[in-house]
Amino acid sequence: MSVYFLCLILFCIGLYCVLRKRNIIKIIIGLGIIEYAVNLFFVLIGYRAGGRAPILAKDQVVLNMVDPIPQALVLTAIVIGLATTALMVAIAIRIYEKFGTFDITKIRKLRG
Amino acid sequence: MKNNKEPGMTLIVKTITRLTVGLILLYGIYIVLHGHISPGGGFAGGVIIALSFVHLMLAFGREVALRKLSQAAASILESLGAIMFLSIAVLGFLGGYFFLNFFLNKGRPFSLFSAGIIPLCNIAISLKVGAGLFAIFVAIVLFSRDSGIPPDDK
Amino acid sequence: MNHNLLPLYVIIPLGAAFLISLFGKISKRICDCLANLATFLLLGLSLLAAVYKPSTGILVYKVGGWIPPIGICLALDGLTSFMLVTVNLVSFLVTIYSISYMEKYTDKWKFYTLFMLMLAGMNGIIITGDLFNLFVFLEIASIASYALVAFGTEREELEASFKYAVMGSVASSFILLGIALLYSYTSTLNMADISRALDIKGISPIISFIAVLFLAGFGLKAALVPFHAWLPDAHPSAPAPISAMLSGIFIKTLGVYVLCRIFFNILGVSQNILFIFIILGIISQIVGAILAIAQNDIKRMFAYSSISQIGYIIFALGIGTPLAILGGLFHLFNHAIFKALLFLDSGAIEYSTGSRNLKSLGGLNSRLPVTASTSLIGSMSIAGIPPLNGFWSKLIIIIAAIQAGYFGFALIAVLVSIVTLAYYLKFMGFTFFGKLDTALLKIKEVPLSMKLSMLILAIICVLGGLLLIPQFRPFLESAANVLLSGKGYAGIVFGAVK
Amino acid sequence: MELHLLLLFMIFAAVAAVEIKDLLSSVIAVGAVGLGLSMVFLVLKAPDLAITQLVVEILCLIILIRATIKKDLPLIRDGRWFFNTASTLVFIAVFLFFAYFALKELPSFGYPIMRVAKEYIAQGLQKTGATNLVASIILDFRGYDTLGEATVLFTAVMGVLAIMRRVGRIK
Repeated sequence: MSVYFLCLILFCIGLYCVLRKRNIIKIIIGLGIIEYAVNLFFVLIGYRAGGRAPILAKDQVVLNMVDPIPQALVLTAIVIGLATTALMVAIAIRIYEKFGTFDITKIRKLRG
Repeated sequence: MKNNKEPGMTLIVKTITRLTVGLILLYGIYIVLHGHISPGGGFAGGVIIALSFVHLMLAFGREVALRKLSQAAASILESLGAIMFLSIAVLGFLGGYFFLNFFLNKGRPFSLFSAGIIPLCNIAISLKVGAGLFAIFVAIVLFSRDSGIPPDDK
Repeated sequence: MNHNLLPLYVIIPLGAAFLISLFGKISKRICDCLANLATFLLLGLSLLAAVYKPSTGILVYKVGGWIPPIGICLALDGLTSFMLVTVNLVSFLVTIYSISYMEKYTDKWKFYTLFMLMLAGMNGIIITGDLFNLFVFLEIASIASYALVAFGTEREELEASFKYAVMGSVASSFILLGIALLYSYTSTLNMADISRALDIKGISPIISFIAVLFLAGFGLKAALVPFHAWLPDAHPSAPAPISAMLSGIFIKTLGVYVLCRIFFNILGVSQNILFIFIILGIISQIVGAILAIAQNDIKRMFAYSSISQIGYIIFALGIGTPLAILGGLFHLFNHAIFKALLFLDSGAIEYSTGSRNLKSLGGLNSRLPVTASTSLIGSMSIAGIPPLNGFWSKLIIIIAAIQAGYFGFALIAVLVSIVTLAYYLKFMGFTFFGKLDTALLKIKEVPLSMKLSMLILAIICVLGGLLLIPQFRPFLESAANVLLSGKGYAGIVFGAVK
Repeated sequence: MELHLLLLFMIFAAVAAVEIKDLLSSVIAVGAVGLGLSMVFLVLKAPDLAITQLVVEILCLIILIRATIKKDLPLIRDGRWFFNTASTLVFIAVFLFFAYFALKELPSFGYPIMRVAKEYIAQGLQKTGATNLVASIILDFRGYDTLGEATVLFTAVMGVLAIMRRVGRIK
């Protein structure tokens, strides 16, 4: 329970960064933190106390394994996060080229 | 980029890169091929393969890296990987279902050639991920190099 | 209709996207042919799905041959086939339009690749029966749309795209967090199975929390009013075919359809949730309409109008009676058609005059006869002038609101409709009537492919009311029935698996 | 215990990443969050994720460093700075408050229900032949998801290539 809550605090730090920071790179960083927090939450809910990694070994009976589904899903989510970050960095670089700044208040003024 | 005559970083970095880059590539391939029996798989392996080329590019400059794998080739490889993965999925129709693991004999567990379509999918994914991420990196770096954005400040 | 056809809705656009990325560089004709062929096939398949209904009302396809809670399943029921027809009809006409329009941009093959990926994402969302799979396809569609909004790579487009990408990513994180909570609570990802597991567990605070997360996430994608800030920047910045896709079907698939599916069929609707829908719908209607009047940029005006019309749909779904849901879905279909038409018209105006500012246009009636007449049909239809299709759906929604006892809200809906008429009259007046500017004397009508798709959309606008006659009505009714069946969805899906 | 420590480390690094003025330091701090996450995955018995997170983090870091410029940010405090920050913090506090009640309903940490997962563990090896159960899920039981995931990456590559075009319109 306390672990879940710490994870949500991480989520909120990312949210605060996205909502309040005026710099494009900072916003991308905030989104990254949000993604980390959600991925972490997904893996946390699949953890089983004293469990083993979901990889079978020879001559061993399966007794107590952590839930493999969240791990498979988070693998997908990590790649999705990477894709989003790459795309946003590309947009940010183009914005810097056109406006000469990373500051969104200035960008808004320049747009007129 | 201190001296324009010789692109890339210093001699120390280049020598170490020359030693390690092959190993990194090999490790990536190992991770891909053993994806179904040990941790890892197509994505992790593909990213490592892409990183080995990125490593080459950071150390030696873009000409050397792009001679090994040009952007157009990366783009084509990526599309090929995507089509390969989709065709493996569509081949499942042979057994009646989309995405069916259509190998009847799944092989002996714990050996390299087992688990039906899973290793094949891993190879297709790694091709796609490796080539795709390298293409992204090249696009971003080439752009910032040419258009006056300081790419890095050393 | 054979159930083996179900994966094709995703395989065709994906295959087309990969092939275009491989061969499209060689010649523009190849991408035109491939893209149009793919959307044409998809349109045919979705009409097939709408005409040949299975006797049980639902088709379930087990991907990989795994039984649903273990594997992923695809489900085709009345609502699915309704959405498939809407999406693929609009996208087919938009690809025809793009043949000429996208000549103005460089690298057409990248456009078509992203377009097909976005279409694959939308079709995947509609047809899937698995919650996480829905999220994955939602991300495909979203990422493709972020890139397409910035396709012109000019200042405003990049800025709009960045804003859209940030808000879209936050929405996706909320959705993923909701899915994680739901997975932990029910230990399954199949939508029907979740619905059944929730029935067993009963009501608890966590369901409300998940509902709020989903409402925020999908509400952001649907641009309901407290979450609408990205839409007026993003939709006008995109190339005209993409504006038509985004406003016409994208916000409906990612927003309205998924909201309906999740709230009606999985979480179950209560009176509170329906009332939240009504309030959000009414606020969206009013805010969208008021902001639209003040605009001088054609596409921006249409974008605000989309917010207002999405408000109508959500309002109708919130009323929750059979008639209201029928009207809401009918309005969804109609709005897809006429908003796509209007955005394509705005693209045609921009194509020939190079401007989309109302102040600098005027008197185009004589120079662009086809664009002018189709715009007239589209504007009158969205404003609700009989006998065009928009009139019928708005009429049904208002009647349903009165029947359900929401007199005040019905009055607001009527007033908003009048405001809608006002700003579309402003658009028509400033653009097509009045004095022709001397600078615009030499302009010519747009090429054939653009005219063709605008004309077809206008004809559908005129004939749209026919969907209400008894021969065609099952198309809408079967879609409404899916929502009305509520949590019976689980039983229907599992009944079809055996 | 080590889990709590790692989480606190991640939170600390995240606060640093958000509040540091220098962009390069900020990016490096976010790298620390990612590495912490990778270690947490290892503690939580998810080696596949740990490997993937590690390599993805490195790539993300390289791309982000490429995008940053070494310039201090002016801290803009317009008239409504205090009001906006306060409202954001209130919003977050409300969110956490409701989240607390929702989290109490979840199965307690370390004891998931695993209704469907049991079937995967029981049948995975026999039905798919892969000893790595995560691989058997992502590529066989839920292979369709992975097709989507690969497509997401493909979409991002196409999107980056499209955005990085030097000329958008033919004049």
